[in-house]
Amino acid sequence: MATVIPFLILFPLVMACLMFVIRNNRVRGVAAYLGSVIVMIGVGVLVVQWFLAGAKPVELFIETEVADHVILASEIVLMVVVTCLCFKYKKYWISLLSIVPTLLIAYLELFGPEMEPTYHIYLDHLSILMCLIVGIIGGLIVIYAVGYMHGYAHHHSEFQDRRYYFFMLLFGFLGAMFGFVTSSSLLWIDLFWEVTSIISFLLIGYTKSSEAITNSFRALWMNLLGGTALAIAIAYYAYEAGTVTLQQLVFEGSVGSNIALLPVVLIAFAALTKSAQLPFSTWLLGAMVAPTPSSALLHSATMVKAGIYVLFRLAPALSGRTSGLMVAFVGGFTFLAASIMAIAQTDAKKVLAMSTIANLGLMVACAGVGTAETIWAGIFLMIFHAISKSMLFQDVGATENTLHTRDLEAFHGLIYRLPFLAMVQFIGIAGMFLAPFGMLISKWAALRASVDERNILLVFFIIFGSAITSLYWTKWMAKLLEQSRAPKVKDITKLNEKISLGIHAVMMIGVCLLFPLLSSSYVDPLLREMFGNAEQVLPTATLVVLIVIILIVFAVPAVSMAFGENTRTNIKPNYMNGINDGTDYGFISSYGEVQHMHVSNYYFAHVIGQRKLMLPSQILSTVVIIGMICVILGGVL
Amino acid sequence: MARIMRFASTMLANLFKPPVTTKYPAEPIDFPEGSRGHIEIEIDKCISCSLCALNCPAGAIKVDRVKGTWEINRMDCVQCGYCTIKCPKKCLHMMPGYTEPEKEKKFDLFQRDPAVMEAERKKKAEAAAKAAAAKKSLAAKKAAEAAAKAAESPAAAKSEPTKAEQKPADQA
Amino acid sequence: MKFDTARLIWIIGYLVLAPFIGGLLEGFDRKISARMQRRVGPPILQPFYDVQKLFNKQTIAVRKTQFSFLIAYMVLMIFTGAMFFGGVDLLMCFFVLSTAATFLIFAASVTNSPYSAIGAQREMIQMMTYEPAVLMTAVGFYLIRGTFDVDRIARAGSSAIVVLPGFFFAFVFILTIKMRKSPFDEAGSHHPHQELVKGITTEMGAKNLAVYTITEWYENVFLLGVVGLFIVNRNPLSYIGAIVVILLVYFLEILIDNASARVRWQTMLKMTWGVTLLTAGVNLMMLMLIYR
Amino acid sequence: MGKVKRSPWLLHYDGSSCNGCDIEVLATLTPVYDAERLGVENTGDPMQADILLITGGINEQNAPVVKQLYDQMPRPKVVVAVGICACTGGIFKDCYNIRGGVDTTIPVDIYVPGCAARPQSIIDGIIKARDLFQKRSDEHDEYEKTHHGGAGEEKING
Amino acid sequence: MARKTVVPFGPQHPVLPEPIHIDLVMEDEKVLEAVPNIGFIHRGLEGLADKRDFNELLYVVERTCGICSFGHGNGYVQAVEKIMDVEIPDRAKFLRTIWAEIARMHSHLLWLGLQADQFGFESLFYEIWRIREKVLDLLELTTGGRLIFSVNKIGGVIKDIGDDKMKAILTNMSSIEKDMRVVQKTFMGDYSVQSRTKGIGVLTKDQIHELGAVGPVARASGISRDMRKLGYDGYGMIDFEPITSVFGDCFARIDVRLREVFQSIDIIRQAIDKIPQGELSVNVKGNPNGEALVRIEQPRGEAIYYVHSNGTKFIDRYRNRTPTFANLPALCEMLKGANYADVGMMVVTIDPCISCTER
Amino acid sequence: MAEVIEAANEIVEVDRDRLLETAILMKHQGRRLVQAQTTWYKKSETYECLYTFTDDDTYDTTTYKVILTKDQSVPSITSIYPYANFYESEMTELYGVKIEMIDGDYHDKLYRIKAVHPFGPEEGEK
Ligand code: SF4
Ligand code: SF4
Ligand code: SF4
Ligand code: SF4
Ligand code: SF4
Ligand code: SF4
Ligand code: SF4
Ligand code: SF4
Repeated sequence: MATVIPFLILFPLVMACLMFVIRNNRVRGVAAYLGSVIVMIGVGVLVVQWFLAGAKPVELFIETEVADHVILASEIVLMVVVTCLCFKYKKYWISLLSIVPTLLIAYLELFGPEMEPTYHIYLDHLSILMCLIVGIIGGLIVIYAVGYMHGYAHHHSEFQDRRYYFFMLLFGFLGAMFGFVTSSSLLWIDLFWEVTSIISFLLIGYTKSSEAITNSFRALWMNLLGGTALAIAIAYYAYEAGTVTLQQLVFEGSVGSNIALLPVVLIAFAALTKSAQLPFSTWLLGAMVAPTPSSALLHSATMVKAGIYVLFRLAPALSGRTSGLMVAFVGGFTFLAASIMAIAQTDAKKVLAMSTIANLGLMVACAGVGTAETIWAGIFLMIFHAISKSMLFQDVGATENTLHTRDLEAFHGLIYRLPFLAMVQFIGIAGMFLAPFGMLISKWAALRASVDERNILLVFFIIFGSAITSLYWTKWMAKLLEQSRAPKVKDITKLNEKISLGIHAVMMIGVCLLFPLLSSSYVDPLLREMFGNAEQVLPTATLVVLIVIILIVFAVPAVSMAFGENTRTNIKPNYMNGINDGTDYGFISSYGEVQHMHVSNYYFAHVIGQRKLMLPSQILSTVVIIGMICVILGGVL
Repeated sequence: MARIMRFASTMLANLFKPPVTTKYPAEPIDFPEGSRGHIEIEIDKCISCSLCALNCPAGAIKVDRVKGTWEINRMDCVQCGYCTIKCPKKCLHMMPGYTEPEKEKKFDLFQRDPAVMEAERKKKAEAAAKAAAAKKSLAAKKAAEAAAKAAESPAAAKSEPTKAEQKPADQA
Repeated sequence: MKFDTARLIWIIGYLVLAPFIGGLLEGFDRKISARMQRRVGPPILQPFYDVQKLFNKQTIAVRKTQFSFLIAYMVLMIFTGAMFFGGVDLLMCFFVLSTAATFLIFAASVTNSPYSAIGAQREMIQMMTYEPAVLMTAVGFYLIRGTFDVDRIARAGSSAIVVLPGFFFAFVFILTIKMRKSPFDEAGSHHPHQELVKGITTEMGAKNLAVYTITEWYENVFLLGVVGLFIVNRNPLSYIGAIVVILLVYFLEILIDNASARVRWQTMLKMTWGVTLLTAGVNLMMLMLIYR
Repeated sequence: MGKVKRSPWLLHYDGSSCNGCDIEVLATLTPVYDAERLGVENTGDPMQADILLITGGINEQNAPVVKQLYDQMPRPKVVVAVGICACTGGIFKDCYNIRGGVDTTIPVDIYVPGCAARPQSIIDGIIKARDLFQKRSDEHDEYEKTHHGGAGEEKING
Repeated sequence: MARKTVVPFGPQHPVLPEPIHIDLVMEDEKVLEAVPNIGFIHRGLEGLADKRDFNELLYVVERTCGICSFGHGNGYVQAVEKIMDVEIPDRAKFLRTIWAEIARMHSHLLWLGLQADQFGFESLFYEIWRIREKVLDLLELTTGGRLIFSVNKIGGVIKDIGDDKMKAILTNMSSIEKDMRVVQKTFMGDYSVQSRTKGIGVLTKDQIHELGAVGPVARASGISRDMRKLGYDGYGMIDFEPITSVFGDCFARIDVRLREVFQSIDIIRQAIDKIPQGELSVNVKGNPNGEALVRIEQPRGEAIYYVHSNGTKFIDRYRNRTPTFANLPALCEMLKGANYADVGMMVVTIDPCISCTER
Repeated sequence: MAEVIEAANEIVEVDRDRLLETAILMKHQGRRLVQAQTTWYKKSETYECLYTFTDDDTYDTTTYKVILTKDQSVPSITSIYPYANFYESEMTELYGVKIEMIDGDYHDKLYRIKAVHPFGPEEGEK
């Protein structure tokens, strides 16, 4: 393990450089395939090794003199890069958000108190899970990206083709992510944190259009703000406690030590920015201008989960405290508000983004409550969300390449026009909210846990939020199924994209089927690790029922469709008040012409659109956050 | 002020009142006097003058002067009653009771008594002969007028009503 | 999960009897409505005649897939009921219920018909409207009984309605939506002469409509079963009480149906969420204080 | 083979009537005449209807509408022409825009005369129509039996 | 990509028995634009003036519409009488008034029922139509026809109402009045009804004026205009004031029509009280020659009858402009920005009668 | 005794050039357009177009009559009374009057009849 982890961190960096160097698209593509396969194998090896070692928490790298220096140097390099870019685009004040924390960390490292030597890498169930998500989904997305970016460069000739740069960032990101989830030292975490923020920033600005640049700087300052909070927390904690180990912090927090109070709040705050919780949700929406693979990878499947990961880690320290309440409130509220706003979105990617924010909110809320039950729910939310969102993003990207639009209304009757992509979308959406799939079970558990915790606000948030969630998903699915006259389009999705999508779909269904196994053999130990003891969350009876539902949901339409083929059915035209144009697709309008029939979904953009609701929700959540922090500070100081 | 379910008390009260539904078709309809249902003809009074047919706004009546028939298309008559006003002999009557729904269009044909018609024709012929004979004389003209007047009224009075025949609809 | 015979009997009872009970209830509904309107009304068995007629008609459809979705809707609906009467997790029942409803929406959406599609959109809004109250009901039971299991809830010492009056009210309130009764009959437009023609069922004819109707019967029996769950307890006598309450509730629904106009869906949404928060929400808050 | 006559569902279309017959059709459903006694339901949706009740004659613009509504109804079905206008064109048959009665466009099974047709008369018409409906249903069953198991779909029938 | 849906409304639509077609351009459920199309019921009956003499034409005119059949006949004979300079007997005038008001009650009750049915209040609809049957019974009793009476003729009327029938009318009026009070309470006081009608389809006084709307639609917006005040038939001898409301929404229109039902009852009572004995008609000789334009107040508002004749028995031109034709622009204006759920309400609220609109 | 409103009701001939002017005057006086119609008189071979305006307070009504030959056209008053478009569309579709610049014209698709100008000088099938 001691070799695999550095390999996982460094190999992608090497790949990144390689990507930058290779300017031949074909060669780079092959290299990218190889790289991602190797990353996946690496993760596999890590997991196997860890299991062979007994699947127990592992602590590594006590002495890391050299690495620490490298880390410090990298931080400063990053600072310089960010500052230069800020000056180039005349966003001077943002550079402060980079300079201040970096200098703070540098000062801490060079002149700060002597810290007792501890491990820097920590591997437990949670980190392994994160590694798996990053490795497998990340690898698949890279494979997908090779095909996707080909089409993208072709369609968007108005932008400079900088694929080498794009792949460099993707691989760089993978390395940083591995570093992030395995590190235990807060200093290391801080660096990787900053790296992911900046890569995200660069990817958002990939097209260099003015919109992209505005959005990327918005993402940058919000993430850097979180980074600043993180740096302050580290410095404070280092001075107060003389250590910068996350595990130590969590332990102290969970026993209620006063020293840990402030750092925990600040780190939680940082996590909220990273997970795009209100009031910081806008950056994630803006991030949708980036090419789809980066949306899939960074902005839904992995990077935003870094915040969740940190919160899960902090959960024992949050549970039952004001800080936990704050986090739970912000999460729950984000879940509700983002769900409402998702209804009004017509852009498929924006719907996905809103739903991502909403689901992250739910996970944040789970972490905020911080009991074994909610973490169980949160973990499953994370797994299902990662798979299905990555799948949906990729699918929407591929659909966009074929249809040249990602307006939901253009997805009318997609199931007849692009059967494969529509089917995958269908599975992905079903995974997000339909009964047998995991998201729903997680909601079930989250609801139960919040009742157990007597957190009435959260109960309301979940109940109303999930009611609303079903609206926009059902709407989308219905749109796919609607009958359409539009001609069948040629599916230009590349094989590699299809492979990635197919594996995702199989994973989705697989995880559903293996759900009970996963729960008992992996998540329960994880919870035991975190909370000492944890009983089984899901009763067996419910599990059995679940399996039956899965069978029904898949079998019945298939069987009845097979039967349907053999019955003689009279096909009648639609009901249109008796004035069809002779087909299902149009009618004679008032002016005596044929009017094409296209039934649009409901969006209510003027009532509950982002424009209307975003500002009030931001204000409300800001007030809550500031208020709660004041209360906590009042307790500390 | 607005109240929820304002109508509920009426509904509950209605529950204990008998329904107002008529029993039709189990019980016959009670038409009020003067109800406009269908046209009946006293065929023996008819003089085949065709005034009804000419004035019927729906064109439902056919009168054949030669055959002495009076025919009504039941599915054309709008029960306006104008023919009853126009008929000089007042032999058309608007009666209660509607024409039954049918699978075919329904025509009712009435035949005047041939004997009466014969008599009438004879009289007419006589009158015409007389008229022709006295064409140039003023007195003869007056006499012819008197004869024609006489021909109208007693002709129908004596004859038996002819049985109505149903003419099968032709729907080619 | 222990599969004792009692559960099996309940399940089989539901599978076999529900359509008859549902159909009969609808027959009574139509008869009582007619009498309220001072009409004679159709025979009690009219709903069965109608379904029989529908099965005897030529198979028609706008799209063949519609039938598949309707069958899925029916099977899931029946399964929901079977789960409920089989005594498993109540919250799961409700989740499956909404999955079933989703299939209904698909069945309506596969056509290109404006009315059917608008009906489907409205159905989604309806789902969104009643879902909180439904989930709330499950939460209420969980709070006082510590379990979602219908079986265990039904074997409690006292009737749940004693401590859950607010939840009961909220559930009866949304029953109007689920049963497609007048003030909230948004998606279906059960009585014709309204803007939606037949709403979600516009494109269903003959067998499709028959399947839909039978499924509605299953659904109604399930929903009334949930109403009964508020009443029943360990005492067998309570089952008689439950039947009485169910009939009362059903009568109340008929009365509401007949004594109110069909409101706009915006009004429905506001009213229902308001009522849910005010009754079930307040009830929940109080319970949380008590059951610390 | 069921007793389908107990559940005749109506579709009412106003061809070009003067409203007189329309409102009588409606009155037939209201408390005093209450056609629902006979199992009648006024659906407003051709897919669900068994009996097509047309009031008023056919003009240039509504002829295709009537034809289409008729086509959309599943077999077995019965057409009832209510009112003089629907039977023959009545008082308006000389109007330049009137083709004549309903039978100029689709086959009519029952003619209900009257201007306006009385509710009782319409009830008579419905009773006649549902007997016919039963007869056609039996024939339809025979047809289904003899043509059983055929795969594929019939095209929109004319 | 378009988020707009164009929904066809009519010709076969259950909301309205009559065929009218409107293209509704909608976003979500909000109507952005409404384009009407008429002609499904156009017969061209004005052209029959060439084929039916001026007496026969009366029966055609009465069948312009089965709801205000009496009004059409009345307007037409008034126009011809005006050309021929005929003054009809007072008894005939009062009889025409009584029939016109009973017909107005039947029409308003019909409309109230449809309106209730439109917002899904089926029981109220049935209740009103149950009451309406009493009115129809009266009509059949006095004229012989339930909807189309054919009692007018040029120069007077052809039927009398005997004293016993007058009494029957009075007793029936009392029972109708009692039943209608319950209906009025429900319409005016029920929450669900108000939630559907208040503030829906508002037209201000100025808008009404700009759009040329007539009848209860105009009166509900505060325009006190009622052609009966011109004193045709027996109205010159009867006390009444036009009924108005100020809100101009669907609720106000229901209110106005409800109160007009009671007003009709009142007018009928006054007329029965004041009716003189005398002849039913005067003898009219010759053919009309000249032109005249007559305005009368039908249940749906002001209707115009124009007759141009040339001294033969076939008149040159018969024309009527019916209230719905004048109210259609108001409907289109109302529909813009409306909620789809309210489209039916709005279509019904002008009490549309397409049959006479398209003739 | 109830008061009866004595209102004027007259028919006045007006030259077709002065139609718009008259309409503007009517609008100025706050009058409402009651109806517009036309007739083709075979005998005199002329169209007679009638425009009726009424005052809603006094009930005074004036009908202006414009006489046209078959080929003469008349300006549309839709710019002054927008809702006249139904009347004018009807006039063109059924009678074949030439009306210039109708705002919101249905272009002979208002009634969608098969006949061409059935009441006009030359009839025919489409
Ligand atoms: S639609 Fe796509 S492929 Fe076609 S030109 Fe535009 S960008 Fe290129
Ligand atoms: S299809 Fe459109 S969005 Fe997709 S890559 Fe091409 S241009 Fe861009
Ligand atoms: S009642 Fe009228 S329609 Fe019937 S035959 Fe007499 S005149 Fe003709
Ligand atoms: S008008 Fe009278 S007499 Fe003359 S043909 Fe007709 S029914 Fe006979
Ligand atoms: S034929 Fe003439 S009378 Fe008959 S419905 Fe048509 S328009 Fe009306
Ligand atoms: S038959 Fe008479 S009442 Fe019926 S539509 Fe024709 S004219 Fe009107
Ligand atoms: S369908 Fe309804 S709205 Fe239409 S006429 Fe019949 S009752 Fe009236
Ligand atoms: S407006 Fe016309 S169609 Fe309607 S009732 Fe009056 S006259 Fe009849």
